[in-house]
Amino acid sequence: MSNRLDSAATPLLTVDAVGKEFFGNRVLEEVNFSLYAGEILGLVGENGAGKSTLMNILFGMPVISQTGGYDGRILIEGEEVRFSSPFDAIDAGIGMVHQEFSLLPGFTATENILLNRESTKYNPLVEVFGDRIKTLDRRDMRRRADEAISILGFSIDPEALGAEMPVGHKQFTEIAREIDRKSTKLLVLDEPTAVLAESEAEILIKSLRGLAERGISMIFISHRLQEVIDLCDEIIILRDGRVVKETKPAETSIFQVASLMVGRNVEAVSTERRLMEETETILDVQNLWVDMPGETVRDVTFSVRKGEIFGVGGLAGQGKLGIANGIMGLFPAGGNVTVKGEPLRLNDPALSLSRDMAFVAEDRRGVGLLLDEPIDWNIAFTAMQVQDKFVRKILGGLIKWRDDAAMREVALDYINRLEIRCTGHRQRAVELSGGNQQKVCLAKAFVVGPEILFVSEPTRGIDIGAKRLVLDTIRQVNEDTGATVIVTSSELEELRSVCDRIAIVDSGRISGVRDASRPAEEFGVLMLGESPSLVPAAATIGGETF
Amino acid sequence: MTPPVKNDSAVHKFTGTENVKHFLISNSVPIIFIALSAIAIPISGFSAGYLIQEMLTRLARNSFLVLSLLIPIMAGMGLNFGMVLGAMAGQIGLIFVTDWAVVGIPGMVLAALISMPIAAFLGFICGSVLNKAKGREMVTSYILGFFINGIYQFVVLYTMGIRGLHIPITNPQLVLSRGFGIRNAINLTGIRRALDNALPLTHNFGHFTISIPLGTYVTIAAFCFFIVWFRRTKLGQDMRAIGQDMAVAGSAGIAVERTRVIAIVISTVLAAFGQIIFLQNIGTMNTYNSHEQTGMFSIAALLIGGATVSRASITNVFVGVTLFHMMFVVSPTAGKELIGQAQLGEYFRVFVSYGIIAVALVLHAWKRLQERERARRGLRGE
Amino acid sequence: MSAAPNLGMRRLLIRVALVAALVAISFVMYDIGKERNVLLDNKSASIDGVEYEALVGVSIIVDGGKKTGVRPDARIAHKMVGRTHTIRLEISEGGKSIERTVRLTMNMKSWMISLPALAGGARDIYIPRPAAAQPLPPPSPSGEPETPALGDDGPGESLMGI
Amino acid sequence: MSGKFEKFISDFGWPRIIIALFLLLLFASTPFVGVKLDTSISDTLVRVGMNGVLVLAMVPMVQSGCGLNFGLPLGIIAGLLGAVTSIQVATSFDALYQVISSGGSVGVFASALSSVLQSGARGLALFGIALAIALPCAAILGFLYAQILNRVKGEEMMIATYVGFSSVAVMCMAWLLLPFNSPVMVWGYGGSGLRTTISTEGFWRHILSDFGSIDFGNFYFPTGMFIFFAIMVCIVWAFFRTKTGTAMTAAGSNPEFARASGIDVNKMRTISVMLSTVLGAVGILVYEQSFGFIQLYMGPLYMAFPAVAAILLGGASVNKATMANVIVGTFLFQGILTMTPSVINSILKSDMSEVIRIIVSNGMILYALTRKTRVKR
Repeated sequence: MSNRLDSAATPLLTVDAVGKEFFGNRVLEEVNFSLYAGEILGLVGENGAGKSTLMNILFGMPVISQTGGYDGRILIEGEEVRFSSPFDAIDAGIGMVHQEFSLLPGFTATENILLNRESTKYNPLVEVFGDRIKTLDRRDMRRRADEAISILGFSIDPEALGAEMPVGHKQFTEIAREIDRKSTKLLVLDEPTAVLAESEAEILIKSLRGLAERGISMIFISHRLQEVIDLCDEIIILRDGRVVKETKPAETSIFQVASLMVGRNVEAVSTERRLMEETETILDVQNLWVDMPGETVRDVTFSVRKGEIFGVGGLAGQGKLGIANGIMGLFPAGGNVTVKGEPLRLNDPALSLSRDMAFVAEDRRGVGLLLDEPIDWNIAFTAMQVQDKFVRKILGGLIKWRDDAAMREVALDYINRLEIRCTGHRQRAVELSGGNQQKVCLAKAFVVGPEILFVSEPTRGIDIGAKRLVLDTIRQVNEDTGATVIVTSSELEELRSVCDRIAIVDSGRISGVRDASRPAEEFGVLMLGESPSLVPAAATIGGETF
Repeated sequence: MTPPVKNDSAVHKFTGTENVKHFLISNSVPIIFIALSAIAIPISGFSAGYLIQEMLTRLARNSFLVLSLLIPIMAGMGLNFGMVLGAMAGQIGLIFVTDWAVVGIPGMVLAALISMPIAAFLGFICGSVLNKAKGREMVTSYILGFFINGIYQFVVLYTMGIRGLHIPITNPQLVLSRGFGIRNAINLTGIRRALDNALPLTHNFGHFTISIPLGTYVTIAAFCFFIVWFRRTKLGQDMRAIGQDMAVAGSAGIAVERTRVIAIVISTVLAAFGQIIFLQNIGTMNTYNSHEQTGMFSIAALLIGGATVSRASITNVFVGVTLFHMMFVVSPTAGKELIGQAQLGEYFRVFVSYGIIAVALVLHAWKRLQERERARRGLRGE
Repeated sequence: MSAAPNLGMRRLLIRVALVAALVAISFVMYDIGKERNVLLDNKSASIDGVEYEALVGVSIIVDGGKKTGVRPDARIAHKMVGRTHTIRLEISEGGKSIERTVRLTMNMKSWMISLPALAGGARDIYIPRPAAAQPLPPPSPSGEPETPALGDDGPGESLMGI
Repeated sequence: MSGKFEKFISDFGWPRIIIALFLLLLFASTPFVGVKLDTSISDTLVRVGMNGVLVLAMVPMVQSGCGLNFGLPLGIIAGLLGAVTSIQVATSFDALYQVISSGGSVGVFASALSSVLQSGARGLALFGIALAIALPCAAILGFLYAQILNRVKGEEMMIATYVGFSSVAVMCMAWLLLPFNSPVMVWGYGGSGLRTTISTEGFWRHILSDFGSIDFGNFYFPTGMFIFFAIMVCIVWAFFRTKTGTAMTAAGSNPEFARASGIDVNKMRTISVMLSTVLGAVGILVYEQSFGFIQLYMGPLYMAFPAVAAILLGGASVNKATMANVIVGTFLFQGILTMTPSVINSILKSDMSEVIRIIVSNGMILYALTRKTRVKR
């Protein structure tokens, strides 16, 4: 199927020693691979492994050029190209199908497929007012749409409106749009099957294979390893920005790919594993569902012991972040949650906060901070609102006067305790670096003096140095105050280095809870939603026997 | 080649009752106004002939202006409160034409030709300002209307007519007694009803005769064809795309900002022509007031016709103008009959004009909030 | 819209031509639509040395309009739109009638047509309009406020008139 | 030194500096154009006092993220209702006083009130009554207005404008129908429905302005009104230093943050709208006691725009406003409003000032609307 063998043909795409650095944070390093016409390349890797950055480079996204460009070379059919905008990439024949749909709800499938490439009829006014005055040739547009749909092999009603299409059809319409673009030689698909049902995914795989036979080569990014193995000619496994392995489906197995994706030698810093004695349960969750966009929790049951650091891991979009948000009442949720023995009514943020729970949100700039206000406001705010701290009661509590002096004091206290680099307690949060902003969010939670502390994605978008400090602070608080901490993170290594037990969430359910000391591969398998039976009895993985 | 697989999930068809319910909801506003007029007409005691004649003249007078609102709505820029700019340009054209005493249809065409570059320029300014205030187009165009009105008054009230200055207005009836600045009330004798009487058609139904301003209706029909044709051009399609989702249109390579400016320029120029047709029907122009009301009454009329901030059709225009002006004619007398206060009817119709816009804006914003809610839930694949 | 260079040039020419056409149209419109208040004078006048007597019992029809009598030494004003017009003189006694087409030029400043000269077939029938006797302005609508009615604070008060 | 100067410029903002210099120029040029400096200063101060509270009414809604309150006429209507009712009360109790003095017996409360109304404290009592009626009306109207605004987040300003306009139109009908019969207010011939402008002479005219006013030569300083304005500013300033005030500021600055900290964002917005409407009611009463007339019917229609322009001129943005913005903005805006007619007209011999006012005030609002509201880095 792949014409890799006839070495005479120059590869359609060659990626030669490509690397990328974001503000001193090495994201991609020495990536090499080549792709021939009509070949499908599978690209797999954990979140943050650099997949999307690689695609952004390939597609000439402005975010790359704005942050200092990339090193290394990209060759299309042998000559080097440097795309300054997505339109250059499109002209060079690269089509991109993003995960979130870019369809116009009010346009029919035909109009969506031919967006900005509609076939038009000439009329004399064009000489005066330019080409855009040409009238649309609906019949020809319908013909082109039918042709693209037939190539796809999945019959979509060309007159159906974007908004009324079932999810699967939307995905196919987007692909049809790229196919209609005559110049498309390389199609990049970013998790196309993530939202599809099993049956639709199979149909998509079949039609993609049909496309390959017509000479269109593809880069297929997916977390469903089974699909990658079935469809792709080549598989590239990325980890921490480096190509860890380039294999063919025949030479490998799902299990091996998963372990390579996840299995990373743990940094030496993981402290000795302390033995958690069986203390009483402080938080018990039964059949929790949370309606959070992109992070739906369907049915989660787990319990957390007092004083424990409990980790929640899993791939993006599987629902791990939904748990903390649901319990804190920020998104519509249901099921029964008992805190310190008493049931907690959900969907009421104030009530959750009043039950001595605190939450460091994953979306720092969006939810975690008042960017326009100074640091002391940010740190003292939640405590003030929930526990009337930093407030002087006047006229017997009728008026609660904001005590700026107390706020300044607590802010300065946490500034040196957490080493927040800033020009003073009145500096606005927006002017702080990512790491310092996260420390302010942590301080905001610590001030409440919670018994249960939820921390989501503590180290996202922070430089390496600050990551270590943030994790140590969390462990420090747990040891000093005995507070139970629930850390949600997509960085498996961090969870293993900080937590006592880790629960893995896959497609809205907990696929398993393991002690943090278990080998990384075990978590990898849980993450990928493969049934544990896949783990061969005595397989050797990366030198460790099971 | 793998044979195309017939997919099973047929798209959900609307059942009968749902269709009727949908129709009622989306046209709730016109239905209310039909009911309102049905009550008010008998009370007001106007004869059928008078009402029909009144409606015909007012339809001719206002339709062009209301139609000029369609294009910005199609491009997703909401109700173009900045159409006042076009009205001002039209009035400047009329001032020159009256000064030069050019009469009849040639006078109107000349006024239109003079106002076209002015309206295009003002439309360009309005478009670029709106591009800076994305998401807040309507309030910005509203305030821009006042701002440009200030400049318009500066130009018309203080520069026109001064001997030395570049804008020579010699006709004494136009200039204020103090030697410069244009009078507030100008008599457009030259082009009064020029277009209306271009193709005079009177028809008598038994006991009353109706004169139909055919010339204007032909112009309006031409404008409707232009809109229908324009919707089928590539530019029209681009505007529809931008109206739906600017980000998606932009990523497909459509020049979003440029297209939005073009939409506003077209709408402003057409508003200028509309104002000329409007004033030739009325016969007199008050230089400093008549353009202010045009924006608000046209938008109120369009909304009464069942249009919304994001979707408007030609039928909405005609239904809206008829219902709005029916209410406008009938309510003062109905008010007098009911409570003996003609003034009450006057204020009632002002309330209805403002009220309908407020209601339409609230409904639009509320529905959009809910759609975003439902879309988010839909995305989760419930 | 990446038009090839020559296509661009062609388009540019067409657009310039269009703008020129628009300007031309506006001039034509001005020309056709210009309304002039022409005075028809029935006093004895001497043009180029030739003496023309005032006509007695004459009535005029302009462009087939209605007939109006002009007494000798009297003068009537008539609105004329556009350039060319036909003036028909009918003298009651003697039944003589003369018809003549008159072309008003664009930039004629002040013109008054001397009927006797017209009747006498003179070549130049225009005599300077007496500066003093400006035609009285058409009655301006009564009661319009001298200075514009600007609301105290708001940009405009009147809401009723549409 | 220059660093500090730059900081002052960037804080104060270029538009404000340009207009401040323009205003200074106007004041400086008064002697040359035959305009008396002291009268113009006192005119400006009077107008600052008159409009101050109306501009202050903008702050709560801007802070809570509801945007500029183009629906101010709603508050103004409540104020007018209070003003008109207070005059009605005065007339009926005066009539009652005639009855008492001619020996008729009347309830204790009624006679006490009517006697108070005859005494020196008549003005203050009536102003008090006007406030007492206006505030609850404003609170109720504000509450209903808030329910609408909470359903249309993101498009508040345009909807506020037209809710304000339609409520003014409704009140026009109400003025015709409400059963007021005090001869001072009712149309002469018809006998039903209120006049368009009603003089507050003999009721509470200049009640605040004349209190301890300094008046020598033709310089008049309405100390009472400024004290009242200062009190209102302190109240609002204090409110924003309380716990609820802080929560409201957070709700405006980042609603998601506020929600995550257990704040009911909608409740905060409702409080801010009610506060804004109440301040609007108080503001119009202050305005009318100094202006001397109550303007009904279409009077309040465009009253929101000068207040919005003033606070923006003071440096407020669409989601942040401070007391300094109110004071600086009112002074600058009213300064221009009073100075341009006298100075410019005498220079150019024409009434150009009206046009300049329209251009400056709407220009300011446009400038603010086209500013990106992303967080200033």
